[in-house]
Amino acid sequence: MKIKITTKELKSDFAKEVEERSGIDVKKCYQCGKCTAGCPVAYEMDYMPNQIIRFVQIGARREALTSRTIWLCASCITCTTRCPKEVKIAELMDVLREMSLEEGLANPLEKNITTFHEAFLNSVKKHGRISELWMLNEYKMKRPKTALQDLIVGPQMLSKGKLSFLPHDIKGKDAVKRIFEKCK
Amino acid sequence: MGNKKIGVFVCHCGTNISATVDVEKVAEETKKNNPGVSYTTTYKYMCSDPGQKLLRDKIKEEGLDGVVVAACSPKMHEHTFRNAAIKTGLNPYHVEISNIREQCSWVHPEIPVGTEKSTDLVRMMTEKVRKDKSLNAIKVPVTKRALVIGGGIAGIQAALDIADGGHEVIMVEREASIGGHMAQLSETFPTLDCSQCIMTPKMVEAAQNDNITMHTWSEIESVDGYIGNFTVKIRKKARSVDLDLCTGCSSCWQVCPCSKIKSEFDMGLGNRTAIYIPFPQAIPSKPVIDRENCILFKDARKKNIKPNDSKVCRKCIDACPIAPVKAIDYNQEDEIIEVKVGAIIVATGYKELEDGLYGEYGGGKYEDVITGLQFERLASASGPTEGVIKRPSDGKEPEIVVFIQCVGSRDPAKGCSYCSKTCCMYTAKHTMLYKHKVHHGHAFVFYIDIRCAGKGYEEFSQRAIEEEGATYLRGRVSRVYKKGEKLVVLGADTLTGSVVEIEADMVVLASAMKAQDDAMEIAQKLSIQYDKDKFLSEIHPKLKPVESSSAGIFLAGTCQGPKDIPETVAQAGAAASKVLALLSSDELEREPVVARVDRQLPPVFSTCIGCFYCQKVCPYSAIESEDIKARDGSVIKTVARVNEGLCQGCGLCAATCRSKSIELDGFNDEQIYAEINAVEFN
Amino acid sequence: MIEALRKKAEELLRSKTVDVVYGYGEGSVPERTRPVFITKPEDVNKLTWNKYCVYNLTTYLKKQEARKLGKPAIVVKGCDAKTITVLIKESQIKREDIYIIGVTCTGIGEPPATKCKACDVNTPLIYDELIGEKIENKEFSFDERYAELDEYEKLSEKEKWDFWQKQFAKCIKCYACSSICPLCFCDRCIVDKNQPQWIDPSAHPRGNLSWNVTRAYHLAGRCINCEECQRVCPADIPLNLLNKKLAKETEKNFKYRSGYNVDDELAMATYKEDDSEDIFK
Amino acid sequence: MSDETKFEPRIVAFLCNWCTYAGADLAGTGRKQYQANVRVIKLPCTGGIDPLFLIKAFERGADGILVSGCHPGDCHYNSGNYHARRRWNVFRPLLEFCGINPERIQFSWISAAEGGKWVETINGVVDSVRALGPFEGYHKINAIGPDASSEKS
Amino acid sequence: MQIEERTKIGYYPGCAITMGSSSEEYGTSVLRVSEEIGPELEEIHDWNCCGASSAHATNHKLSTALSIRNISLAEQSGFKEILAPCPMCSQRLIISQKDVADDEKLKKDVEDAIEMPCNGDVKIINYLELIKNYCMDEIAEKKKKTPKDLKVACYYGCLLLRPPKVLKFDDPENPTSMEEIVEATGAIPVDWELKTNCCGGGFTLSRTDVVLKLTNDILECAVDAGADAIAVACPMCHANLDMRQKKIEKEYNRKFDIPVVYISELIGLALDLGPISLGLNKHFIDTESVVNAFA
Repeated sequence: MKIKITTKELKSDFAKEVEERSGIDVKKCYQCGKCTAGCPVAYEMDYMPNQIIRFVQIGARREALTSRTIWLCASCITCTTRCPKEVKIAELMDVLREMSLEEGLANPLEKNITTFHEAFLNSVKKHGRISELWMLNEYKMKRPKTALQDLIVGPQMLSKGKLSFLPHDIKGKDAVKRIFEKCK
Repeated sequence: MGNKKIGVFVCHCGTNISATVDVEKVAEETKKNNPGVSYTTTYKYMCSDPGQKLLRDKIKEEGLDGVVVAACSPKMHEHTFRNAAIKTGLNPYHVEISNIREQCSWVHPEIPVGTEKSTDLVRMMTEKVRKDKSLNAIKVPVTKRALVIGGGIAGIQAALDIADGGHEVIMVEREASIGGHMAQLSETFPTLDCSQCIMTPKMVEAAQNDNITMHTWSEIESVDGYIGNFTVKIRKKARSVDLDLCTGCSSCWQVCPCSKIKSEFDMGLGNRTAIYIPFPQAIPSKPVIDRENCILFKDARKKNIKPNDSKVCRKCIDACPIAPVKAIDYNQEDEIIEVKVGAIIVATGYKELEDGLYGEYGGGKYEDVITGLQFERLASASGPTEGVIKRPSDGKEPEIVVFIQCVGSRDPAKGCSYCSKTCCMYTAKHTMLYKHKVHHGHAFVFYIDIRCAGKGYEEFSQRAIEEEGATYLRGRVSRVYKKGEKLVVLGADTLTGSVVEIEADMVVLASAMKAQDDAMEIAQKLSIQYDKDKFLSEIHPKLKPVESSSAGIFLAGTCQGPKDIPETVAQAGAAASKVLALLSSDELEREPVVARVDRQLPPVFSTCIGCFYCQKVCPYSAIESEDIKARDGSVIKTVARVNEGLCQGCGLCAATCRSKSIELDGFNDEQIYAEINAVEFN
Repeated sequence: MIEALRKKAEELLRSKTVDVVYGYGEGSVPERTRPVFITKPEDVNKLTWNKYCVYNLTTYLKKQEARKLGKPAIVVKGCDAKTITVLIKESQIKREDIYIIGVTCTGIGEPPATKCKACDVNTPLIYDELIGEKIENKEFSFDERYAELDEYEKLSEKEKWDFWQKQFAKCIKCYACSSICPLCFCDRCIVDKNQPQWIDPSAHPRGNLSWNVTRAYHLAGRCINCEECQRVCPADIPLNLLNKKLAKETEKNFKYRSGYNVDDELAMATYKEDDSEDIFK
Repeated sequence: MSDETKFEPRIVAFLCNWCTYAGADLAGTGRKQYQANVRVIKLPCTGGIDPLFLIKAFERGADGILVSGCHPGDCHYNSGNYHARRRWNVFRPLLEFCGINPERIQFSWISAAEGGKWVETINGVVDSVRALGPFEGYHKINAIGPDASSEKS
Repeated sequence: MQIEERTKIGYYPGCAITMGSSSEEYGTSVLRVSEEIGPELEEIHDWNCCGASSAHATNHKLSTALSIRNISLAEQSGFKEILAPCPMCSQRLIISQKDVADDEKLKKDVEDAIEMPCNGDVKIINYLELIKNYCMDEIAEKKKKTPKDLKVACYYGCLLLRPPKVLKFDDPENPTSMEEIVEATGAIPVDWELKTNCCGGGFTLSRTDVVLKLTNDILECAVDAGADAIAVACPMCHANLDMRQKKIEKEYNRKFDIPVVYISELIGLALDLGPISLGLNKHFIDTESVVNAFA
């Protein structure tokens, strides 16, 4: 990877943008790596969590926003909990995901994850609550390769009455829909 | 002493010795096989209070007149056990240490091997003890005056502390003014207070202190003598200005036509005249003529005439208002003065690495690649730009400044393996000074590690990053090259694994602190040691950090190794307190390990035949000749004699003497013979 | 030449310039000479000079008996004269306290002594009066000077050891070597020191090795190669080989030749920072 | 020492107090292991080592000797090691001339900071002397005549 | 302990634990236990999904608005406290409440989106807090059964504890609340190391592989510590440990067969409430051993 810094390119300051959106002072991070050390999913990531912060620090926008790491973050917040410099790393990941989606940079390799979020929110948008079966349905349609994954669990859930065929519509579902509209 | 009663005490040192040496067996074998050994024991920690008590008790109870302690290196506790012996009335030089820890138990893991070697080592020492003689400490008088070499912050602090303690101090500074590097700095970390604001008062204080005699523009010519009694020759270089007459009125340097000489004080970023004071706050604030560059002196050299006979330019002397005798004397010559002092503090400071070493950063080729000290001058309100950050090439305000750390530090390939210790902090400071002066500017710092150990230091460097917004990139810069008006810096950020290329306006190198070019010369003049990097060596890195390898000579400041101002001041204070302790007594006691020329009954008088090889090899001129005279005053024989005060006990004379008429107390012939004789391999 | 010598001796004695003249006298047979000490001008005819004048008379400068005779004039060949330079350097005599009668020499002994083969001091380098026609001193190369060592240096380690053990085995510790040596002037030789006894005084191989090595080492940078030790050794031990070996090393390592220049610093009492480091690790 | 394979060389080391002795201490502090065949005799300076000491050590049965001090320029006494260097520069060839293998007398400069070099040097001396085998020539002459350790005083 | 407030606790079940959802037994047992020992829970009218990970991972404002709508509804109903047994919900509600409190603009935007004001004075509590604050005496009082030598590994997961500075519940590295409750039921909490580790949570569908690895570590640790059962207070944790357990066993070739029970179910068993009324029949891993321990 190559990062080029010239007087011109300094004008778009990625770090500042992230800081403004998140209220998180990424400059504080001194790259000790404790976040990475405690991250349960780090082993699956393309960049370590501390590297993602590093990208933000030095303005490597593309590297940060196209990383798989931001999607693989499970939001367990272990990193934030233990960070010696009180950098809210997990919360930073939320902001980066948001920016990544906005800019259409979400890494296609983690499409499963983004699709799941999409399906989940679509369900909420439609019904006000999650209708697990329909949400699942949408997700599996969009990610057909995962269809067979839960072949055993699914029917068992049904048989235990754990998946309702009826969507849980709430009365204020229109209000919820408006929330979605206003929060675009 | 016929048959000594020798006691052998074998230390377990916890398990440091006993884990790999069967200490009981060592004691047992020693008792069994050494007829003179009347008592042996082992103890967990001989150096502990109970251990020492055991030693004292047994010396008394058993009537021991010789002791071997088999324990750690004599460098650790020889002193301890000899002192314990003194308390019992036993002369301490009947106590010897057998080193069975550093040179046995710690290096030989197998018990039988370690035990056998220990037994041998103890036997050798036992035999030496058998031949040990009582020695008495030598008393030498103390000259109650100190010499401080170097007039930087270390020298000034040390001189002030000693002067405040009531003793005379002679300070020697080779530059025209005291102040050293600290006077060049703009602000100091971690408080960002102005360096000159805290330095100048100290300089004035030193100048005004009645106990301090200052010799600027002077160097040490030679040092002779020993602790308490040094004789020092000082070369007062020809200043061409009479310090007594000169009032520092500035008339002379204002008229000097040679105004384009690069100022050393401004690190070449500003100019000075040929007759000049290095900086406005100089002390003494009286000028010196730079004879290399002055056109009058150039002319005199060319014509091979006395300078005063040259008529090329006499503007300064004409401008000098002092009458009838002018304060300027072109014909002034170097003067050598001799002073006697009891103690010496070496505070000769450091030198900033010259940028020629790094060809990859331009090797001094690019005007806008500057060193740390140059940046200090740029940022200093009294500097060539009056504190405005302008790049040297075109005076433009730099928008992107790249700071490169570890230039000449941690770089074994360039012959500098150590860490210069201050650069992390001063670079952080530089980024702050820069950002304070150029608000929209961007500071990038390439570092390997950020080492900011010190009170408030970590917070300071984090502040540079968090509050001042300096961008730190982890990696060394590989190359700096010019591209148009810009300097392209090729670096890396290993934290992200990326190559970083920055088009900078100015590059600041955090150049290493190096030993002074002539550090070895001063070390040789003082007979003190220096390390691989030519920094002067302390005698013990932990327990004797300000003592040099020569008694009575102490170290302060960066001549001993890179350090920052607080550390330097602390060390200077420590050195001063050592000097004060030394000067507080009228006479000194020193180890009686000195050489001795034998004396015999007439008609031999001495087996010395007076060939004086000893005198020729003695590094301390401690050998004198003595005429042995008959009653009528006629000389029967001329023989050698040792001056105890000068002898340092190296034994060179003894080994050179063919007839073995000269021996070293504590390591005399019989003692060494006994030790070798006891080697007895089986 | 003899006449010139006698005349000078007489003149010196008469003028009381010196009290005694150390010189060579005729021996019991023509092939021998003996040292004579002339104190009266009328005795100067006892002095002689021929190719059998092998002794290095300077050795008497250390002898109390001779010293008692007063200020000496001393007859020296070029080789012997070097001794005086060393003795001056080593504070044993003062230059002004002796009168040096140098004799030019083209070789002594029959057959000629080894030292004469590469002699570069046919005319002494130091003297007050020169007797005989001045001879232009020759120059020899380093290799020529030490040529006699070649055959021994070529030996294998074991051959060397065996050779010297055989030689030292013959030593009877008579100390003739040190008695005759003009530079063995210690009042008490190291071998006579018994507290401690560094060198075993009895004649057996161990003590003999230590003695002979030490004797040679004590002459390192000092021996002027008069070969007197070897000449007087009753056991015919080639002692001068050891001396010569040390002279070679001293010259090789320190560019120093003993007795040639009174201004040179004594090799073993000085050093140079760039002395050879080869044997140090 | 009848069995050749079991030959353990006997080394006496004469060390200066300031550099090599301290270097050997440093090796200990760093727990650097080395062969135990060495017996150390400490003197203030290598300049104070008389060749007689070496001869005596051989008489006492040493198979090899090490003399070690400060690096040139670093002598605690300024020039002691320079004088020592001169001494050994002539003494070693003399012994060699007498048929003593020069590997049996080794010299080194080891500073107080060179614990590692001490270990290497000692192991080197021990190994090279081991390769030479016992100093039988000297042992043999030691065996003849009175006991070398007998003392008159 | 304020009696009058007992009756006033708003109940926010969230999607996962309502009837007909994947973790309905949690909701069932929570309600059943509160029927028995209080405090009285009243479901918040017309609550909506908090948006969970999917919202906060992709749209902070949306996430906040969805959560705050529920808080505002509760405020309007006059609740002073909300119980959100699902830690995902409780965490989201608490964080959102804090976010709007800290950010005026966000508050305005959110109020605008949900078309309701938000005061922010309702306290959101998780189920462990509820029990610890209101029920410890009652459990002791009304406890009917004591399990025989039932060793339980209390598993907290992430959401109950983190971020600690916001949630301010228990010690984030070594929590003990659940152990205290388990002890109150008469079971024996085991000391084990991974009680605050992440199970992979919402990745159960999208990155099942990650979940399987993380849960395998957790199961191994619990079993190796000698646990007979794992107690949880989170539907996601439960889903991953219970529903995925067979798959984990297959993937990592180790048989665990360890029941994973909700803390509410354990309390219910101690109170001698019927296993079926507590939903214990809904588990994938048979809970009979736990039920029998209380026999």
